Amino acid sequence: MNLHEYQAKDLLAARGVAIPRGAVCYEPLEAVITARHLKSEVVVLKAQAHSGGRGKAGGVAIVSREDDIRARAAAIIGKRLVTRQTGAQGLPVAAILVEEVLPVDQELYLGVILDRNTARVTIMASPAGGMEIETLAREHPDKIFTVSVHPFIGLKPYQARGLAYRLTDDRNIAGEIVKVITTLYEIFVGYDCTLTEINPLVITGDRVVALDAKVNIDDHALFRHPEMGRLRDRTQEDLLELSARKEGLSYIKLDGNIGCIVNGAGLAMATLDLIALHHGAPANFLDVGGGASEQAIADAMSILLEDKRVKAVFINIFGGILRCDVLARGVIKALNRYGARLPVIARIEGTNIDIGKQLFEDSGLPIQMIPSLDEAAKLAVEAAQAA
Amino acid sequence: MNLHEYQAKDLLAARGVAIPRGAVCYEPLEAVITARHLKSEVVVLKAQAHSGGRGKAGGVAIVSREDDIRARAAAIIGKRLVTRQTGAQGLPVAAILVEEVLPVDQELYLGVILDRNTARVTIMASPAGGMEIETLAREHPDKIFTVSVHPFIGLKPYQARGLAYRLTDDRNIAGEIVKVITTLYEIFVGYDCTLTEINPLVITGDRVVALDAKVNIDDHALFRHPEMGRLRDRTQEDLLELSARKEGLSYIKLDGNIGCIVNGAGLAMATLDLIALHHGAPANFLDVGGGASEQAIADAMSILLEDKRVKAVFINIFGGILRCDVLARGVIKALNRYGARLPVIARIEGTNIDIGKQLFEDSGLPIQMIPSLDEAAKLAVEAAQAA
Amino acid sequence: MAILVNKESRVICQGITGKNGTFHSLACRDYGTNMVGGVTPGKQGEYVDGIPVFNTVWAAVKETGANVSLIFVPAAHAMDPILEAVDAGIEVIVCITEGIPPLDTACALHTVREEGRRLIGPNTPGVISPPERCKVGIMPGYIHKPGPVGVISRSGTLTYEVVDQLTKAGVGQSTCIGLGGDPVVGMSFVDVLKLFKDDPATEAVVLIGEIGGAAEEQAAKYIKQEFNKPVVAYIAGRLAPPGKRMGHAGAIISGGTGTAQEKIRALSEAGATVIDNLTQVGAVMQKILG
Amino acid sequence: MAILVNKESRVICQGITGKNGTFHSLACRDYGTNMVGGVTPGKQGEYVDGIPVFNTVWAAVKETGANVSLIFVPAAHAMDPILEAVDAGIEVIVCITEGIPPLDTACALHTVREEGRRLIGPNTPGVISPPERCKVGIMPGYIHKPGPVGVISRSGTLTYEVVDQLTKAGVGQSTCIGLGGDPVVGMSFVDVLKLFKDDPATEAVVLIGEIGGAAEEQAAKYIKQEFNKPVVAYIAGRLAPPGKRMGHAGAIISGGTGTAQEKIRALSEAGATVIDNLTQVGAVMQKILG
Repeated sequence: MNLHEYQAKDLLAARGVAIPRGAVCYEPLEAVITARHLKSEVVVLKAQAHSGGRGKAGGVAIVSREDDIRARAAAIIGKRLVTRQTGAQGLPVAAILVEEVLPVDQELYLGVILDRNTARVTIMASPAGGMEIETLAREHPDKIFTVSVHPFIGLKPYQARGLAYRLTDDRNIAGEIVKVITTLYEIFVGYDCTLTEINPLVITGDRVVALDAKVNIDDHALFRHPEMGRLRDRTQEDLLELSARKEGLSYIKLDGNIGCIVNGAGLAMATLDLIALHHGAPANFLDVGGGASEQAIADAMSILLEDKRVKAVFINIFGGILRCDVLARGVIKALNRYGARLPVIARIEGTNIDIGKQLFEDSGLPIQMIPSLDEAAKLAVEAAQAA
Repeated sequence: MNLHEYQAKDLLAARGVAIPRGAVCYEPLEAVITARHLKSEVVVLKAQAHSGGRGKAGGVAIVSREDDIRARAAAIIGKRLVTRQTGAQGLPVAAILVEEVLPVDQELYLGVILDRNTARVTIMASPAGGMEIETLAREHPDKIFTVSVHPFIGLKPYQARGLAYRLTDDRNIAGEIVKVITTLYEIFVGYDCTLTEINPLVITGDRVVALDAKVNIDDHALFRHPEMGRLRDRTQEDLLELSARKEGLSYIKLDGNIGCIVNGAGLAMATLDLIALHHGAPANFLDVGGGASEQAIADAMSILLEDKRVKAVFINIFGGILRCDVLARGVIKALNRYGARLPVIARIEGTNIDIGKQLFEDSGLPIQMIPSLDEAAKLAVEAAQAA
Repeated sequence: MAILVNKESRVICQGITGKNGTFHSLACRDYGTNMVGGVTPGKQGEYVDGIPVFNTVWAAVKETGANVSLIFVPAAHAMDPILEAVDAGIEVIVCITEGIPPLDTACALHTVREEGRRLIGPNTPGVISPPERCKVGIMPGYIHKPGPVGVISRSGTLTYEVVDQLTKAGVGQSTCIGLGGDPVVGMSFVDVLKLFKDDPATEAVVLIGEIGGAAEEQAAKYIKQEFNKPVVAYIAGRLAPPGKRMGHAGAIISGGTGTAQEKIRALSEAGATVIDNLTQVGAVMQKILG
Repeated sequence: MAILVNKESRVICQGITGKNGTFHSLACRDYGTNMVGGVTPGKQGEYVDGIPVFNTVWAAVKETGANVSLIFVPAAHAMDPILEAVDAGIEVIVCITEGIPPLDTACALHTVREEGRRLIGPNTPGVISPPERCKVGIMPGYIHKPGPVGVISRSGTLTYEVVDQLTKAGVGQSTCIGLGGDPVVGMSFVDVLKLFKDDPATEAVVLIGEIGGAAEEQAAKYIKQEFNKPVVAYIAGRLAPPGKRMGHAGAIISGGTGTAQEKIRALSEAGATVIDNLTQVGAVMQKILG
């Protein structure tokens, strides 16, 4: 789960990290008033949407006192922001962050991640802030300094100090950076984040200020941070993905026309790959998981049947914990409700396979059962193309 | 620093550990009223003093409704409690804890210490509570179960569970014990204790209740627990020891008549031993420490000169960080103020020894300087005996 | 011989009295696994279809000599039983639980490594050695067949698919291991490859990877430098869009790294036979073993 | 040769710009110690009488190749510099600071041991090797004299007293180590005895113990079983009343254990020459060495 920039900055500010003066605004008029109150020659308007690359996509505007701030704000608020990360449909922008623009002496980078290899929280710092960490890693790997945090000891002051003095020689600035690093780390472990990042952290005079901030929280740990769950902005997530998650399904919309139902994330990914290999295009990734109930299967099926883009349905199940009879009952339930308007190709295998097959046969529904996975995928592609 | 039983119980109760109903009472009448409110057939009156063995010393009284509670309370409150730990003068008792008496199914022992050998916090539990842990360790070492806590990981639930199921097979009781162990550990590390102990923890029906509790806090860590410092009961400490601590000195009153001033705890202990070897009796342990100032030395000297029991003063200094000239100035200052009524034997060695000697000689005070430590100790003993 | 578990393994189940714990403990025993006990605090003295239950892992180990543990406990408290197993001396810990917060796994894993134990998972189907009739996990036992191929995978049903193909092609398995689908897991491809290298029962290996992380690239490096048996590899997730988590917590492409293309290239260069079409894995392996 | 420190040791001081740090860094250098740098965050580029100052131990180690550190920092923050020294690769850490909360020391010590380093102290005068002209601590250098006797002690001035006696009796020292007066300290008597055992420069050892804890009893056990050089021992605190802390945080008799009598008996039984009269230590050692 991602937080908006303003939410991330609120977390930082509440812990004493300096952020630019400003406010989040939901109406163009609010932006005008906020800008006036800031008494700043220049202010910045930043679209609040869960995507990087907002600047290049027109989601960030630097405006001066003389500009028509209301018009500039209106050009962002209420529109959809299309960046290279969002796909063609973009993301809705309900609010902008209006902030003072500060003189910048130096732009720094600070980020905290969980390193999969070492299984340790790792803090990254760079004196070359402002560009994305991936670009930085590619172009200036020598300018990224890291410390690895012992999982039980936690971040020690000397580690934060060690990083700070790689970024500056100034004792006071270093002291400020130590505080920011410590805070960013505390937010990371305190809220089970997958990423906390300040980019850039700027040195302006004798202060350091977080100009932008990212806080992404691991969904698996939200149960112990209910207050963070309440910060979730559902407008930034796909409706179908949301409703699937409510049913305990894992669903991701793709651009094709073959609806897929698979159990297990790995097999689901492999199924997409197999469809592509046969020159088909999957409409979705859908993992019903190991312990899905008949109702969850019916819900999964319904999601596909409601999707106007879907021209054929491909069911690929290797029953383990999930029994094939449970699967068959769920599929039949949904098809009976929505009507069998689409070709359905099913390849089922594993636990209770015989009962599952029998249920399909007895249902009288036009479900094609194909034992060979390869054949089944080929057939699904052909069915979708024929439709 | 030690807490009173009622203070230790307050800490436990605030964290959800059950303690007997009751209240601390400063007047016999208060005890009567409290006992009445408890609506208990039998109540216990417990002297609040920093010593073990209160029961055997008459500091604990079990009284019934019919007894003259006021008289029983008056026999404890305001008196001095002499136990085998307090020395002949005993400790003042300003208050008693008046508590209900509970039916006891089983008495357990729980204690937390820092094990010097492993440098780990160690939790001790025993199904044979009620007796002192030293007795238990001597008589039933097989009935003491311990777990050692990783300093960075902290106490894990499975460890507390492991101990709890050595004490009981009952799932609910075990769950309660786990909570008590966890709380006792949290108090230990949360307040930098040297000991936290519940003895006995009793099983009474389906509850576990802390009948007695001890919390001793490390003086070196009090700086980070100012709220605990405020719980210190100075009436339980020797006045001279208190005033010495205020000056940064380490002073302990002993029963003899030779006042000692030494730098360094080890040398100070060795000096006492040396005096004893020559059949003398030291009046005190006094370590002026490594970095003592002239004033601190003068204060230390004053403490001895004010002590009516002291018949001779023995100064044993091996100057390292503490310079002999600083020492000499401090001693001279105090002697000039109080008058040289006592024989003073000085053995000084180390940094700036020559200046120190010269200062003593020039002072005109009757200070005997003896270069040999053995000789000096012998002379101090003789001087005290002659007085 | 087999790696990690065998017919001598003495297996307990932490959480045996829960629904999943009971079901799979019995399924493992049915397959042939030497299930010697289970742990549920407060239930010592009870039995699960003849399997004795203990209050603590410590007690279970003392009474049964257990050295392998299968963990089914809620994700919110999964760190504790892993640490308990380590403390009690368990050598191989198989954690089925999914949805454990990764920072908890990271903490537990630190202790596991420090004490020189093995953690399989979390979020894994477990490990099975058909020649030893030993299954410690939730995979359907009947699709397996004893034989010379080691299988390592980050995914559950995808592994079953591959195992099923192998078995139908007449190719049996020595040991099959699910590493687990989380971003942080105990054993890595390299850890398992090292064991397969020294395992006389294993003649070839199927490696089933997926997008996210760099575990496959590290495996490729190890295969190139040290591994001396044929490897057939398949990587799932070529169609996955960057930034989207594909079901598995681990399966996410971030910042241009962790793509299927990179992994396929690395494995190919290392000499592995990388298969594009999942359905061909069994046939290819059959051919390699001749 | 000497143990722990020698003329090759490259020593830094953490807290060098503080009053004590500066004074003792220069005193060590005057004695002959190879003081290569100091650490005070924010003061990199400055010099303390020619000794370069660095922001971090990491930077100091990188620039100077330091392998020994002398720590003077306030007790409230002393855990951090110890961990920093370990992280930067320092092998021998001498922590002079007194009054560190014991739980902090216990935490730092865990990491020191895990990484295989040596911590002397805290609350120690430090370590000195007269034959190597290397002093890392606050003891007065001039009372020492090169020679064959190793000295181990839990106490500061008591050590000076004994060293002074040895020197005046014409008996020099190989290495003198203060273990520190806190209840939890880095090196123990046994740790140092093991080093003395293998040190050809050490022919005999003076062991100066005191009440509290069981370190002397453990030393006795080791001496009995493994140590092969003469040991002269002295135990301070025979008059100490139980339950009273005798200055040192470590010097407290609790629950009838840690008494001088127990320690004296254990050491005597182990074959050490236990001296009752402190002032005789020098003379006895002189006699033993003949």
